[in-house]
Amino acid sequence: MKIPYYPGCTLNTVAKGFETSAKEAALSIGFELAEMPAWNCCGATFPLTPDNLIALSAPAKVLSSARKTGESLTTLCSVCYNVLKRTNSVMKNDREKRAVINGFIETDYDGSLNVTHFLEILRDNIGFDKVKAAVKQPLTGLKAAAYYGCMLLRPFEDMGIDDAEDPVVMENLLAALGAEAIKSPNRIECCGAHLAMTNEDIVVKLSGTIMTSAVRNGAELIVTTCPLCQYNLEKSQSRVASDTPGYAGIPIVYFTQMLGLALGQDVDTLGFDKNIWDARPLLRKKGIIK
Amino acid sequence: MKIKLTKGAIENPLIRQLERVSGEELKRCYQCGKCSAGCPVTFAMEIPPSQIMRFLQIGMMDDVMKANSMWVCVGCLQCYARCPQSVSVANVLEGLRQLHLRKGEDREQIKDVPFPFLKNAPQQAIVCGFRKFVS
Amino acid sequence: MTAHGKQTEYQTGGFEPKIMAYVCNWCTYAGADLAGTSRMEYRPNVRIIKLPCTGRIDPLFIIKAFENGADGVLVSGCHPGDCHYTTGNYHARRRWIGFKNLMEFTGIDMRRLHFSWVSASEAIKWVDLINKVTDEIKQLGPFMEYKGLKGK
Amino acid sequence: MPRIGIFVCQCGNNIAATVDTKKVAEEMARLPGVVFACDYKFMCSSPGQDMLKQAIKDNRLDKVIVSACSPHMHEKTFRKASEAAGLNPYQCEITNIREQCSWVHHDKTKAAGTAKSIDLTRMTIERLKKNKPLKKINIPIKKKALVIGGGIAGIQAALDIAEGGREVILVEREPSIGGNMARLSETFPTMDCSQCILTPKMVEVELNEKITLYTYSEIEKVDGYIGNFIVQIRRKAKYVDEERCTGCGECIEKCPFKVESQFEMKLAKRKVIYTPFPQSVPNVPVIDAPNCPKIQKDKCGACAVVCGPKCIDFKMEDRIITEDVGAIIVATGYELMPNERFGEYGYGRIKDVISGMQFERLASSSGPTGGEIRRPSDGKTPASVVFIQCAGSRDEKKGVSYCSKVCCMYTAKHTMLYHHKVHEGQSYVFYMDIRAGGKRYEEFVRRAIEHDNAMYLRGRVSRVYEKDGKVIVQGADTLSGNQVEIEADMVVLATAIVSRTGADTVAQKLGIGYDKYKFYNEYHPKLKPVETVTAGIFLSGACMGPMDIPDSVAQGSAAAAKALSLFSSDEMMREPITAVVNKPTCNACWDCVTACPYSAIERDTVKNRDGVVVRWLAKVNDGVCQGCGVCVAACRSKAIDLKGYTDEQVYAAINAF
Ligand SMILES: Cc1cc2nc3c(=O)[nH]c(=O)nc-3n(C[C@H](O)[C@H](O)[C@H](O)COP(=O)(O)OP(=O)(O)OC[C@H]3O[C@@H](n4cnc5c(N)ncnc54)[C@H](O)[C@@H]3O)c2cc1C
Ligand SMILES: Cc1cc2nc3c(=O)[nH]c(=O)nc-3n(C[C@H](O)[C@H](O)[C@H](O)COP(=O)(O)OP(=O)(O)OC[C@H]3O[C@@H](n4cnc5c(N)ncnc54)[C@H](O)[C@@H]3O)c2cc1C
Ligand code: SF4
Ligand code: SF4
Ligand code: SF4
Ligand code: SF4
Ligand code: SF4
Ligand code: SF4
Ligand code: SF4
Ligand code: SF4
Repeated sequence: MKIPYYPGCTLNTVAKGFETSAKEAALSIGFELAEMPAWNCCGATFPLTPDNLIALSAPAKVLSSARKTGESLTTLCSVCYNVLKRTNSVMKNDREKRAVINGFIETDYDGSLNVTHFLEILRDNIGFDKVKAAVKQPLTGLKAAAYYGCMLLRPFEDMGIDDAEDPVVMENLLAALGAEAIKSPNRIECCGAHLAMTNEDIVVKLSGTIMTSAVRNGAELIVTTCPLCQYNLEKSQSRVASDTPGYAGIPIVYFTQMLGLALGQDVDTLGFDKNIWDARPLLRKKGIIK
Repeated sequence: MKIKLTKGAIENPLIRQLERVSGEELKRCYQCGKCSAGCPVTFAMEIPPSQIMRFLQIGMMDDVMKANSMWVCVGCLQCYARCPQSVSVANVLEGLRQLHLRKGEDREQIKDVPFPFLKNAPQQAIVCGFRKFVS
Repeated sequence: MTAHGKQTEYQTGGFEPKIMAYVCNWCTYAGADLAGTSRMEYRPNVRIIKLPCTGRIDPLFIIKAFENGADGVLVSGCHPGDCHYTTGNYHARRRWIGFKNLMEFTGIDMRRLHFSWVSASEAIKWVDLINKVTDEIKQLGPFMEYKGLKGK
Repeated sequence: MPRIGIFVCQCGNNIAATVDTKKVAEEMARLPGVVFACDYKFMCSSPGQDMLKQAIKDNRLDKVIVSACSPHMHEKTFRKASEAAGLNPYQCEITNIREQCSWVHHDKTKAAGTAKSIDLTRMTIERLKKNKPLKKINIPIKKKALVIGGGIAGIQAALDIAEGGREVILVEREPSIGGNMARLSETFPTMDCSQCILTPKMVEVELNEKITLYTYSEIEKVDGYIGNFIVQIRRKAKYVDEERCTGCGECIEKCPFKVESQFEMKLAKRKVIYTPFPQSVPNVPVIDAPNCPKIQKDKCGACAVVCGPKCIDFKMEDRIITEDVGAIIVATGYELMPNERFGEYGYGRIKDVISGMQFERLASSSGPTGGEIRRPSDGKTPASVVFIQCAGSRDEKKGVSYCSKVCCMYTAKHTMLYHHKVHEGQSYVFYMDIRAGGKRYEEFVRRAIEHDNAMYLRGRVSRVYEKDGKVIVQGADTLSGNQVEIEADMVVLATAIVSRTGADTVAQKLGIGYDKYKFYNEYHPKLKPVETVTAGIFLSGACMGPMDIPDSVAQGSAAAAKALSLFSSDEMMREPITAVVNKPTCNACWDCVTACPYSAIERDTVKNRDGVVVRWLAKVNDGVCQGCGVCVAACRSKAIDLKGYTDEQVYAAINAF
């Protein structure tokens, strides 16, 4: 089975490990993430002012071209997911805007694509029980905290992937992979997002809360779905460590990396080396990898 | 501070424009403060989210336009997610940014963005940052 | 009809329309009474028929009024949600939707037909309404299409 | 030919100033059927009425018209006078030539006023020609009331009616009466102990001979109309013979199984055979059948063994009984919104986040902690408690848009109770507005703040989460403009008050209206606050919307007074303005049935001699019909008409336009 897939700008470059691990993992449960033929950047942020239709034309173009070859489109990155899914709902529900945007990009897209996140594919199409059955290397003994951030969950009306205040999808996945899922209360809070460009202090503070809270709740590793979250958390590690007594840092990995590992992929193909903070020593200590 | 309220000030055309641009009806905010309570960057804002709403309700557009609030908002939508009145302060703040940007008043000069950031950060951060700070 | 002819005599302003008003007993009739007790003044062209509720109004009443020489017809009752009989005026409203088509079909200019809500306390609204409706129908001139239909 | 008399009133100068009344009379005298016409200075005066009566007799009039003021003013007067002179009162009609003519057309030449008065009177004459004599409707009244719901509102209503000397049936769904008030610890604004003031009333209900109490029962079906309701009541199987049970409680003692107690808001367990609380009325246990292994799979039976009088019967079944009553009072009260709906407050996930009602149980001396404030997670006395008001109320997005009205007050009460019991503790209250509009209510809240050390913070809470055994509350204090964070030991949510689950089904059975929140609608929010659109059915208490105890009691008494005033006569008279079906033309399309706002039209059958149904047709229930005429306009076969406003009458008036 082939599942049409939109990589987005980041997965093709700095977050390569995210993509390769996902593709490999998909193969081991029997389907292929097939990159859509021609795509452009989604714009990386959904315009919050409803009159800003120009900003919707990029994601609409992605959707429109994906629709030409299929009925669904899946993403890995939370931000792409957010932008594409919200744009899609505008294209589906707002006749006037749809007309204008289609005019800009010279198509007649109607919002009929089904935009999903890879997590949804795993949960709803494959089923976590099947994932569990396919596990070759259970992540036994690993205390992993899921970090959701904002874009996967909010606004709930549009995203609806899970309960916006108490999501469980990643915890359930981690549990299926054999890990001990740690719930930290701050897992739905923002990492600082694009403020990385201008206000590093804020990013350090926000990311710091997320990481220290996970550690306090017993986590040994944080699992994310977004390259920007991953970047912000990792980048803040050293400053947080110097501000927080007793905090020594924690690896931040993509959920697909853990998935790939559990499904028995070679650890070297999963891009752990691309993460700033290497998770491999921990995994070795836990006996998950050699 | 004493604020002199007049009908003219309350009906500031720029504020009406903001309502159009943001798509948010400022009057719906009943000042419960839940947005300020949950916003992760309230601590860094010169005017916290609920007060932004209040200032705009009483016509204090100048103060709002000068404050850093719109630039430190991370767009996390926590304010909207929990607002009992379904007001999106995030939209209002983006509207305020747009009012600046559409006049060409950029928050950030591309040349000032540190090179290591451009080199290492995920593309999405750069694209998003430019969209939020540069016209 | 005698009075119709005579009534036009006292006014020098030319055509004086005759307007039939179907009103409900509880809201509009009482509102019109209030205009009276408050000694407000309005155009004398309207003749009221009181019904318990606008929901009692059969669309045929309206056609019959035109047949009998009305130049305009007004229907008024309680505001939505205020109906004395809880939902009678909703029924009336729903009925009008279908009725509109019928009216157009029978060749009655919809501008001769007015619907309004006047509550028991809205004397001023009643006065303004009658004046407005009278003036508008005056502008339209007499309704000739149905004259002579009666008695057939 | 009818013999019609016309009486044109001058009303002193009120009419005569702009209407030539003499001319009106003269013009009318010319119309066929009019045998008498005059004008007169004051028709409603005694001489005026006498003149009317005399004229009726002298001229053998069979129909009369008084062209005078609004019928809302003197219709009754002149109909009475006509009746005195031997006419059927409905052969007297009024033309309104004052409020709708002389007073609004100030033309001094009298031309406009006179012309309009002539038109209007003529229209009335033609209408009157078609009038039929009508008879007021007599409805016999069964002087017995049914009260549905045994909370404080229903208890009050039942007691008042019984004291008024009438019989009452009180139907309560739960095994005991008492309702939500039975759960409360102490009550604002006077801080009396809820049980202490409620229990005597509950006992009174049990002892009062006029009151028949059916607990563990529900309304199955309601038929009939004011004065004559027929009610079917389902008496759910208690598996305990109420008559024989002595209330010794041995059975409860011996029952080996426990489940969560609804009464204790899940803070404690109860046995499978149980009374909801120790002071239950009646003090007869019931078996919670779905949880009893004996009933489910014939295992156990311990209770039956120990019961001295042998009143336990595992084979007992529901029974339906029928009662005839003249009035019904609905007092089914309220529920609380599920707090789980607000993920940000963590209720259901964080043990030490509780609801206001749970706090009542903690504070109640008969509650699971004996009145000590101890938090659920570890039983420790909380050193700090955060109260969050408007949890679910005034929240259009995830909750309800209305204000629950009592929670500002009970939160203030909670801070006091907490301070009285935990002197060193600190309470915090997040509020949006303090709604304390009632006698001594504002003073009560001030007392909480000034004497009982409650720290009030104006703002909402955005998130509650656990950290190191504490409950972290993240809120805002909008008055200082800051975000605030409190490390609390316990959080109490002032949960929104909502209507009972299934309130709509009950309303449909009764034929009463409800709003979009399923609270029952009063007939008029100000002037008929305990009546419903269905005559003979009254409301009281929180089933109409959030309400505190004083209001619930006042309404219980008000509804009782309404029932008693209905019972004060043997029958009631109603205006005969009702719909009537013309049997031959009705084709049973039921358009009228769906249109009628009062469910006054029934589907009736015609049977042949062998009792076989030969056809269906609509039948109007005179007791229920309010005379709106909606059905008449709805009927496409013109098979239903409204007495007093028949098609014939209306068309006659139109034709005389
Ligand atoms: C936490 C909290 C604290 C409060 N504290 C105070 C206070 O201090 N002072 C104060 O004045 N008010 C207080 N109140 C308000 C008070 O509880 C209500 O005013 C009062 O209980 C309303 O009484 P009621 O009889 O209308 O309704 P309820 O108490 O709800 O009684 C309704 C009864 O009807 C029964 N019933 C429901 N449906 C049916 C049916 N279909 N058939 C048969 N029976 C049915 C129910 O079982 C129940 O027994 C408080 C409320 C809350 C939530
Ligand atoms: C500005 C204002 C606006 C309001 N608007 C609203 C509103 O919109 N909606 C609403 O629901 N409520 C409103 N109210 C409240 C409303 O006015 C009262 O609820 C209501 O009038 C109370 O009626 P009452 O019969 O108890 O008292 P009152 O109206 O005061 O009637 C008492 C009567 O008793 C007579 N009386 C007094 N003493 C004696 C005596 N010793 N012997 C004989 N007769 C005596 C008085 O002359 C008076 O006629 C408003 C109140 C105010 C002040
Ligand atoms: S949460 Fe909504 S209503 Fe409350 S202060 Fe913020 S914007 Fe206003
Ligand atoms: S979107 Fe902006 S204002 Fe709203 S909570 Fe997030 S950071 Fe605060
Ligand atoms: S009957 Fe009416 S119009 Fe005639 S005198 Fe009496 S009040 Fe005036
Ligand atoms: S039979 Fe049922 S109610 Fe009786 S003791 Fe056993 S479990 Fe309890
Ligand atoms: S043991 Fe028998 S008599 Fe005693 S309470 Fe139980 S059922 Fe009633
Ligand atoms: S009574 Fe107070 S706490 Fe309750 S909903 Fe109203 S304002 Fe909120
Ligand atoms: S007149 Fe009104 S209340 Fe009576 S039966 Fe007809 S619709 Fe029902
Ligand atoms: S609408 Fe007319 S025809 Fe139909 S059931 Fe009613 S009375 Fe009979």
